[in-house]
Amino acid sequence: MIATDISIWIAAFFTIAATSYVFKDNIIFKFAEYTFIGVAAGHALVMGVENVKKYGWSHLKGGEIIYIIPFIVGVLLYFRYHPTYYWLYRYGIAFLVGQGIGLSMRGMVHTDFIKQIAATAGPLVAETALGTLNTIIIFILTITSLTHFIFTVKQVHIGTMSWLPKIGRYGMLLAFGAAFGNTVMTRFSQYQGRMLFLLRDWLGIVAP
Amino acid sequence: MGLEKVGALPRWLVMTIVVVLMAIPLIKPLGILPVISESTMDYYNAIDQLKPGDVVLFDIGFGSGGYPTLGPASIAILRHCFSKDLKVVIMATQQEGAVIYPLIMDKVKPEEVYGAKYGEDYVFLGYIAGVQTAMAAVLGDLHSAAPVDYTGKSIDTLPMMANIKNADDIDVVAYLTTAGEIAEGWVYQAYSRYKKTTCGGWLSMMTPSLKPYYDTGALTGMLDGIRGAAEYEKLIGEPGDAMKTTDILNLTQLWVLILVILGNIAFFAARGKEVS
Amino acid sequence: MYKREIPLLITFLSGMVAVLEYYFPTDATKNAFTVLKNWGIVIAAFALGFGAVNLFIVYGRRFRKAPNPVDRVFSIWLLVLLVITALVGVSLSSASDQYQWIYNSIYLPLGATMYASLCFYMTAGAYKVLRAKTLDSTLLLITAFLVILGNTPLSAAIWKGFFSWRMWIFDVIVSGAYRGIRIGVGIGSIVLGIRTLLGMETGYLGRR
Amino acid sequence: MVWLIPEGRLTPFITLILMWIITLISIYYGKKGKFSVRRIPGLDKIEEAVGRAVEMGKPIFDIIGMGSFTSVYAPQTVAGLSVLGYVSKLCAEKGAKLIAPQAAVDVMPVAVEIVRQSYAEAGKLDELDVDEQLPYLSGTQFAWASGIIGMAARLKPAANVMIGPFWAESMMFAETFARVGAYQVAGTARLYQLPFFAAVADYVLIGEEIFAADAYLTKDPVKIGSLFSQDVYKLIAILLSVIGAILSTAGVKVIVDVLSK
Repeated sequence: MIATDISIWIAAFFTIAATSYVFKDNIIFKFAEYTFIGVAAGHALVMGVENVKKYGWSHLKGGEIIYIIPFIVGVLLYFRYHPTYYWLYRYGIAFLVGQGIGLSMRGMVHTDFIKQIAATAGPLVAETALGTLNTIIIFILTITSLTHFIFTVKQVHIGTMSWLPKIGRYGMLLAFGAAFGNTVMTRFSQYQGRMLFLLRDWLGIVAP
Repeated sequence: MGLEKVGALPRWLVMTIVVVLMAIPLIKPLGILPVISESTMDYYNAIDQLKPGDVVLFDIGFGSGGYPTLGPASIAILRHCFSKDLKVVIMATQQEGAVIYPLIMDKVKPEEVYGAKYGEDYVFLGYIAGVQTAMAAVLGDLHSAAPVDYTGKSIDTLPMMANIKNADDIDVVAYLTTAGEIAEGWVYQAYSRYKKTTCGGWLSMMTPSLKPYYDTGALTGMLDGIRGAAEYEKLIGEPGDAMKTTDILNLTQLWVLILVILGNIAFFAARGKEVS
Repeated sequence: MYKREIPLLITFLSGMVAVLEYYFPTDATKNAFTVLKNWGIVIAAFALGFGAVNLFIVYGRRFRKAPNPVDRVFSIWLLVLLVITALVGVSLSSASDQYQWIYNSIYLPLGATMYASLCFYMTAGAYKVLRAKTLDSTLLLITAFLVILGNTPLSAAIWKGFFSWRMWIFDVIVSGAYRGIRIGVGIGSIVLGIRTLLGMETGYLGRR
Repeated sequence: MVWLIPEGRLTPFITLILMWIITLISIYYGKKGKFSVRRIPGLDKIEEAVGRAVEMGKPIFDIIGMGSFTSVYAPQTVAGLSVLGYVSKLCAEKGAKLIAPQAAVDVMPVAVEIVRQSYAEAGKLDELDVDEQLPYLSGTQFAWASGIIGMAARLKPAANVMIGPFWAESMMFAETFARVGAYQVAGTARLYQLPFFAAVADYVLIGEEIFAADAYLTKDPVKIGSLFSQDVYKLIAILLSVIGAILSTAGVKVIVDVLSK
């Protein structure tokens, strides 16, 4: 049974409009894109205001006066657009960039470096023959793809050694093929979700 | 040698066939059940082995872009949690998470289906800005990081939050996201910093670059896009939109394979002609 | 002094506190970091408004100066939507039904469909461009083909081997190659992080 | 607990300290010109692309993506600008027509300056028409993508170089330029977009190769020094893995144990 809710009709219009650029770039799509940008920026603003209220103001109201500092630094961010006092914006950005790097760097050395080496440095022999073969292939691909990214040590790329980065490159291309296959599935499954919306929620052809 | 004409189908026809192939299985479902992969099983087991009253921190780390695939996955995971009488603390590290939450809860219906009450069995903290800063803050000291829930009501008025103060009171961290920064962020904060059992789900295009975390045990479970979502729906025995969407993959992906074959036949036929 | 050196010092200190709290989680470092994390949320919330301000600057100018009238109408439409979304969100809160109505009718369909329609591009790409031209593209094509095949439940129903091939490609080739890539990316991010915390990489301060 | 360091964080802590020290030493010696970056094959392919544009008398595109200097992907935009400098120098010398559409308001003036400098050094400044060759298309993703696709379909370029940060629009670029028959050299460090470039481009620079190209072209000592330190860590990772695997297979788990301290 076809939808009667105006919200569903508007959503259907925008779903079709957002698909139209694929067939031919047109003004309806341009309208959809400008609408998307406006609403998205408005939503970010709303989330910003609510977060400041929920996580800043509630502390201040609770008597924690020290939370006035993030308020001041937060307001200073907007001096970015000021012709002469633009540099005041740097205090907030510096704090966010520093904290962001600190939070990821501290864990990254553990999960992206140490643990990955520990996994590769494990035994090459597994219970089954296939398991052993797989472990050896994983080991070779990890080592060779690493050699591919060595740029200042020339010996790795000369003579017989140069086979290592070559194998590494082939391994990565095979892996990118798998990633490409999964990306095809990602984009299709996203649009198929929209097709489900159009045929079920909008036109009512498909049973709920 | 008219074989190269095989590669000359007009562009609009190729795309229109895609639309048609998407509609057919929706009207007449093929109903082929997906095979369960190990990573989805691990995600499921991480939650299934919890006892009633255990706490799950669930992060809605996606927005409209991920909704068609990760929406159904969230519904399946939350249904699983409520069916086991777990306490669920929901938060959002992606801006749109705050407005995705009601869409998910309309489908899960915790009150009607599972008798779960807001404030006693589940709570929604809303969107918290700062990505990894938000994760580290909530895990470090939840009441200080998020003193109020998404409606602005103080956390202390919610009974369940009395004994959920920080990471030590959380048993499993489960998240779904479309952003690499969020997927990696939970590995660095929930697993590396606070040693939590962490399960991550994302779009399948992200799986290759995040699989090393699952392989080395940083992530206990992993949901690989719509495939993972459909498998999870099958595991909890409640077929939903993920299974319907996966059903369509059968025709559209085969059409892509046919096109790759036709394209290459035409390519080699044309090259054969040039050579001779 | 306070234009560059103090912001760089803030970057270094806020990064260091995060690293210290990870390796020396004493009560002192934890309590200090808790306050800084909560500040970080507030400052990040303030930064959410940048998008809206940028749009007002760019599209405000385009509305005044753009030669073709369509651009001007779309520019003003974008800003009007931004303001409406922000007003409804801030005054009635993002948890209100009216705000949810705006999201369900406009933002959700556009955000969900805009990127999903790339599946049509990928179809055209697979047909017109995915060729076994060079060794590189042939390798990539092999795994892409097998993964797409393995991703469809129908193929697994016909012969379980398609599914186990697809899983083998992911469990061995993807795991091996991407472990090397992940180590490389990890190392790159850590070194870039060290340079940024020490003030050798200052792009984020903005150029003036 | 070892001096307050929790279980399993001693090795990461020592590793991080060593990384700070080795990185600083490498940058110090980098400034003394002790290291050099090898010329990655990608740069030869770019030279081939410019040669093809000259032969066919058709333009060559150079797209550096829509990233800005304040985004977390700024290093990739900087790498794209270095390659733009290289491509514009080759175009000025060999007389190929360069088209470099722009998307980021803060990056555009820097790009124009780089191209103008290359043409000035080759004494061909009069041949450069900045408005036509470096147009500002748009800051919004799909308007930027459809703008470039329109130009590509109209101009039918002989070649296309895409180095920098790219998002979902990478698929649209790669597919359109391939369909128009352009010889493509593409590279990005955003992992999710690499499969498209690898599938469609004639040559792909994988991930950090774009930073190696940047360091090679600019000869920047800090970049070369830090690239050397990264190579040291990769070699350490390889050595530990190889020795560890051999010992573990023989039943001696010392490396794995130390790494999990």
